[in-house]
Amino acid sequence: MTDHHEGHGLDDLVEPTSPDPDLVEVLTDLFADYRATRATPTAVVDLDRDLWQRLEDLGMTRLTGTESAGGSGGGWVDAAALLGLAAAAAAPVPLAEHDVLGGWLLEAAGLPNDGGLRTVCRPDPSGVALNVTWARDASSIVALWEDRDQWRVADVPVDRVAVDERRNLAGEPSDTVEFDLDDLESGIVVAHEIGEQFHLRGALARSAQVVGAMERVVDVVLTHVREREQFGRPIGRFQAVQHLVSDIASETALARAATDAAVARAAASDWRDPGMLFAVGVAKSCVGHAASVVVRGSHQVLGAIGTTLEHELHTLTRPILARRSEYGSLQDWDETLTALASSAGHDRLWTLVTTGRAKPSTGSFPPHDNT
Amino acid sequence: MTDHHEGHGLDDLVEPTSPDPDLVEVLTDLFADYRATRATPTAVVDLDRDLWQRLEDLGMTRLTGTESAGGSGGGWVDAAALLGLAAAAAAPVPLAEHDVLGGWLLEAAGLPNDGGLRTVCRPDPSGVALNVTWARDASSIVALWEDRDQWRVADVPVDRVAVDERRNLAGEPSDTVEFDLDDLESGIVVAHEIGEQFHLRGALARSAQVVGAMERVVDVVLTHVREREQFGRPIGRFQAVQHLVSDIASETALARAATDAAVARAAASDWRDPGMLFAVGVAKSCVGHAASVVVRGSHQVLGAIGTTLEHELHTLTRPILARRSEYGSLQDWDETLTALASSAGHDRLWTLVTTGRAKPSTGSFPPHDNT
Amino acid sequence: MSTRLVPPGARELPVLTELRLEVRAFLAEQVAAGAFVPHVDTWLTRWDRDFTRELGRRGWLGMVIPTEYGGQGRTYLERFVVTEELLVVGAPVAAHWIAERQIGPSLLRYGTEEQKQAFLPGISRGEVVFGIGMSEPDSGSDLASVRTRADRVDGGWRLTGTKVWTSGAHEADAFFALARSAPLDPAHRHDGLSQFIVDLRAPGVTIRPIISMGGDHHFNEVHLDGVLIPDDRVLGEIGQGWAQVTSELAYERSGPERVLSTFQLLAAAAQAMDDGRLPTDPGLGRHVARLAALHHMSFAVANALEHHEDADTAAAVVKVLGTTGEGDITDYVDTLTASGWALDEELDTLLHAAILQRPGFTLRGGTNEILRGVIARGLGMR
Amino acid sequence: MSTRLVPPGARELPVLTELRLEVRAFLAEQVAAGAFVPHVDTWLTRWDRDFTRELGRRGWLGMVIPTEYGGQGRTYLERFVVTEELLVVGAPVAAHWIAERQIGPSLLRYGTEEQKQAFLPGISRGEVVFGIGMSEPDSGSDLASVRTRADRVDGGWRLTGTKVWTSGAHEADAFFALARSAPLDPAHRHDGLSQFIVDLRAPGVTIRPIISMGGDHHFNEVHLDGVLIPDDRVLGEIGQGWAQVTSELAYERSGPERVLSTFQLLAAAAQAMDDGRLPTDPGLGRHVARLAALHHMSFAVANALEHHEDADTAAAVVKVLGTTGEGDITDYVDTLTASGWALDEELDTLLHAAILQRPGFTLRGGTNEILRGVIARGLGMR
Repeated sequence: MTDHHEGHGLDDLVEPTSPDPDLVEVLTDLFADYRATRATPTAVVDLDRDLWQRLEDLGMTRLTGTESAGGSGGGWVDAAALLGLAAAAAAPVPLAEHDVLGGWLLEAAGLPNDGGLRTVCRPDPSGVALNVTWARDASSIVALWEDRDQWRVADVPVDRVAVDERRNLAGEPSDTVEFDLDDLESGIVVAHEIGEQFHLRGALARSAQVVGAMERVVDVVLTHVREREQFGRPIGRFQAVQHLVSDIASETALARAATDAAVARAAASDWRDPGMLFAVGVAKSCVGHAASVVVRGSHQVLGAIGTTLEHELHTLTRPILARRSEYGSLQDWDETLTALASSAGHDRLWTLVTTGRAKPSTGSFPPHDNT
Repeated sequence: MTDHHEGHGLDDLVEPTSPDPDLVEVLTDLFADYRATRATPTAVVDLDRDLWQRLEDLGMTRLTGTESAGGSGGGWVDAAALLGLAAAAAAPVPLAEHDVLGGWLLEAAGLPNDGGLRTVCRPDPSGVALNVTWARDASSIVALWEDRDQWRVADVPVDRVAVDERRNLAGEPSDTVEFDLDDLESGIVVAHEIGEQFHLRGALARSAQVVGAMERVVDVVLTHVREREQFGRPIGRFQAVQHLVSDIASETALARAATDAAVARAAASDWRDPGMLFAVGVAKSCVGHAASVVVRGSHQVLGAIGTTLEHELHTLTRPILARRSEYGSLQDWDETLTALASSAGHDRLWTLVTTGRAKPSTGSFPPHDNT
Repeated sequence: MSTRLVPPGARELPVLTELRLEVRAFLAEQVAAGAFVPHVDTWLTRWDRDFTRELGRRGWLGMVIPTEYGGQGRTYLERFVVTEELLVVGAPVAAHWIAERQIGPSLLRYGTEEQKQAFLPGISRGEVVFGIGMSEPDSGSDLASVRTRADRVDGGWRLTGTKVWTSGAHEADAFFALARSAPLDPAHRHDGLSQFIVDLRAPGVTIRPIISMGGDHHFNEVHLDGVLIPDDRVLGEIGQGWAQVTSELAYERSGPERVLSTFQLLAAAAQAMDDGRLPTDPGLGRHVARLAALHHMSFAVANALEHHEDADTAAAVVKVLGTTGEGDITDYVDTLTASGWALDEELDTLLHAAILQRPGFTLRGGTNEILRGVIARGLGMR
Repeated sequence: MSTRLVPPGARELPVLTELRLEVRAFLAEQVAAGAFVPHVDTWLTRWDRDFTRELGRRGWLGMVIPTEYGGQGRTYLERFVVTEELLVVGAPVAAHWIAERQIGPSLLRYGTEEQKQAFLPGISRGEVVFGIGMSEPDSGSDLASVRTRADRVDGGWRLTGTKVWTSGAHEADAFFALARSAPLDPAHRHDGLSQFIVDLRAPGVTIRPIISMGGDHHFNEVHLDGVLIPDDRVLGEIGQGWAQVTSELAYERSGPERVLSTFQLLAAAAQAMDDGRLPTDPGLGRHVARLAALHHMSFAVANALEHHEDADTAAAVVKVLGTTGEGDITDYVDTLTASGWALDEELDTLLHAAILQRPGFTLRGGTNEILRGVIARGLGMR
């Protein structure tokens, strides 16, 4: 519209935050192929080692690792894209656990990474960790635990832990793991912010996965409403269906905006921005509430056919609900945001919204960055 | 369907809980006439003394008073019908304050009732009461206050109080009243349950008013969607509008069911049923949440025309919102119900739902009544 | 007076309450004895023919069936309270649900004397298990589009077609099938439909499971390959199928199973809040209030039906609000709960089952989109 | 890749943030000095020509108008942050809102050189106040049904008809009127419409107030009784009115005024929760999160528009979610609040104003029902 920028050029004002298009293309092809060749959906979901191998061959299983540590040196923007595309394909692979969380913890602790499949958890003081996704499939488990005001990281071979096999709502392995306390106590002490960031990184990784799956749900719904006929016309022609689908797509778009903003902030500051707690909370809250609308609405539109085992829909909706409640329930995150907002109060609520913090930064982080 | 009741007859099983049909007919005619002859709506609403006189002539302003005290001896079922029909006509008359609450308090305290217009309030320890509807119009104000574990009732002539004139969201008088503490301290001590019941009676009276107004909103909406045309047909033919209206009407019906059930329980037990707190809470919660749907949905359907001063709609929606937040906010009541439900716990939640109490009654009240 | 969508309420008197408490006491004993584990959505998912027969022995089946047909000859109101008590405790009631709710009343209304004698006593004892065959692969909400064909043959009809979403067909003895006994007339789509009583063991019947997203088998495809239906197994009149199936909708739609499918989850959440395992939150009170109001509304509809009053619109209101509420309870507890089974294994089990069943709540028995249209029609909008 | 309804986001860089902070500091001074009292929905309800002129003096009006027409020649992104800051603080911005949002861009796109010279400098200084005349008594959401007639006369057109819901017409200098310059062709309802620049002081113009339910006067009926519009006050092309008015919808629908109208109420509620005057409740966090996400989404749309990308569907998404959220905030605070002004007089004032304004949020600029249809179209459903 305005062809006369007499002040600043656009590049001074904003920075795009999109993932590497080549990466997206490679992954889109890979997962399209995966989707086209995979087996019929099942209620119980197991690790797909063939797919894992293909991802490993492309460097995707170590995407965020530094190159010196054998990783591909990707940032959070690319990692979030990978997580989202994999989730959209309902790909049963532990990308978040192995690379984004596990690999990061190993690097933070200066521990070697042999590339063997990892998962992560935070055992309680008795050495027990619940709901450890893919534990049974891992070669070793990266544990983060708090020990007298210090955070420690240990990389414990799976044959040194007791794994009680369980499954989550998505039918995925989500095991109870019991560590030997000696293995934890001999863990490497890491910086305090590692312990604090773990929960945020986990929450944002889950948000990226849920958004990716929701975007695929939108596509599944759109295909259905174009093809399915009732009362002599495609159901997408009914106003009630249009409004349901519009709501599903809009909530997904809002969740995407919130997640992308948090990812961009994380990428720009390498997670050092003090506004990350708010930014991740916004993503987790919007994603979580969107999940309610998207899961209910999509099943409503798809009707009975969408509740059958053989249909793709539940391979998306079940993980959506399982993951939106990981790394904090929706209620937990809304309470966190409530605490941030009420302590910001009337005069600094907007500052909180735009910067993620209610007070001007006092740290070394540039005060105007990431607003 | 079943023409072979070999067990109990229907009369043994249920008791209808409808108001006196003659009363309903008289009131319906009266308010239809009022509606047909009243002036154009205004933003500020004042007491209609002519209407009050007509109601007085019919014995409606003392409907619930005992006949010995000069009342008409009506019960809560009839009183709720009167409140609802008056609210549906947006009639600016203090029926709840004057009769259902004020008259009742005077009788409970054994104080004379000269029939002069009353309102009610619960002043705080400094003698100040906020949000006293119709105070400026009353000849005297019935105050209920707690004084060292005792409840007292005083009937204070309005010329002995300071009235700071204010208006509520509905544009009605909703004044701040400051009492002389001497007037309160010389009040009559009443039974403890009077103090406890006041809040419940107020809340249920408000619920009956809000439901009555919401039922009128449904009619206003239905008339509009039949008459208003867009894109060449009545807007009621659009599925989106049908669903909005369906939701409005359904929520109103649910609020009606909850309110009627509480009123029936109050009437059957003369408010002595220990389940009244739950029953009133259910009514207040359902009415309050319905109000959100009904007010938003009705304005959405009516469009811009419904936001104009001259339109009837706001004479209903503004009081609906003003009254749903009186005698406790919606959140307050939901919290009360949460406390009741969580203390009932898993095994007695259903008993709470059906009887209003989580434990079997220990008092003199028949244990099987009012289930 | 204003538009009244739902009939006036009525107060339950002690006689009904005593029945309620009698059933409640029996069920508490059964739970204590481990006869069943309380669960959600048990009217679809929990089959137990022994339990069903025990209910029959106690006189809690066939309650509205006259005694001359082996029933109890009692009222819809009495059946209502029994039904509520069975549902809130999450008892295994699927085996008799369809027969008790729809088949019995339909047979009473449309069945021949011989049909009544043939089926009603067994239904009342909980020994004859029925299903219902209405939906078809392409019919969805558009029931008039059914394509199962009934061809006239000597002494009866031959049914050919496929029914889907037949809950419990693999366990049931028979089902009612809606079929087209005359070719479709696009101008009168509801004409030419008829109901047939189909023996599910008859030659030509093939039952294939439809596995649900959670891996469970509740639904089936029932293929009818020229199944012979003798004339005495036509239900009601040939060509009147549409009127017959729609006349029972108020019974199907307003029952407590449209409100209480997730009651056990709500109760577990209340307990968890009391124990501090879930955060105290006003949402619990809100959901309990809605459920209590729906209990009153559903009872009011039962009372109207008992009095032979029209309640189709009211039934649609109960179903829309009730089934939405069942799902709201599920989503609510889910949002309060962090993933992980060990917070509370009972709660997690109920929650996961409720999540997996939830899509069906607002679809089965008429989708909520269709029902909001029914309500709009009841309001005079269409 | 999946259907992308909303363009990718972008990170705001320090240069924009500095502008933001500059505006914020100025507004804080103004509030401290009592120049205005923060309020809700001020872009419709708070007129202050002095304040508007002061913004003009500071270079915060006409931001996207080129300097040769007296504007600032800056970007939509810069205007976006200025707009956000003005709205969140609840500043009195109604006097310039329509001109700044719609009139300026329309003149730039469709106006003649003479029209641009005539109006844009005054708009940029905040001295020329514009309204918009689209709706008519019977048009509602069906804008193509407008009946105001433009009759060709010597040297111009005569407009006859009635426009309603014209906000601020009683304060404004001129408005854009959409009128029918050719008779309605039912097969091509969008043809034959044209836009005219109407001097509101011209002979034949009568302005009558429409009083809102709260007793306020924001809207007007504007009667046009053969008002003469000279040829040089036709906007764009005769017959192209429909295309012209719809082309600006992305600008009108995605702006921060579709998100932030009740921000002051949300901020007051946050304060009240902190002070213990409202109960602490996770709903606050939820609403803050949605608002923050909408801030990002609305910014993404502004960025797309700056890059000349199509964003009509995205704008509809922002408006549906944003205006619903504005109302949700209102209802949320209302449900937390017991009636009574003295809980917090500021909160109560904001709450009551928000309640009275709320019906308009989801109606003005295209109802949310219409917009969900627009979104469905964007998704390829119609």
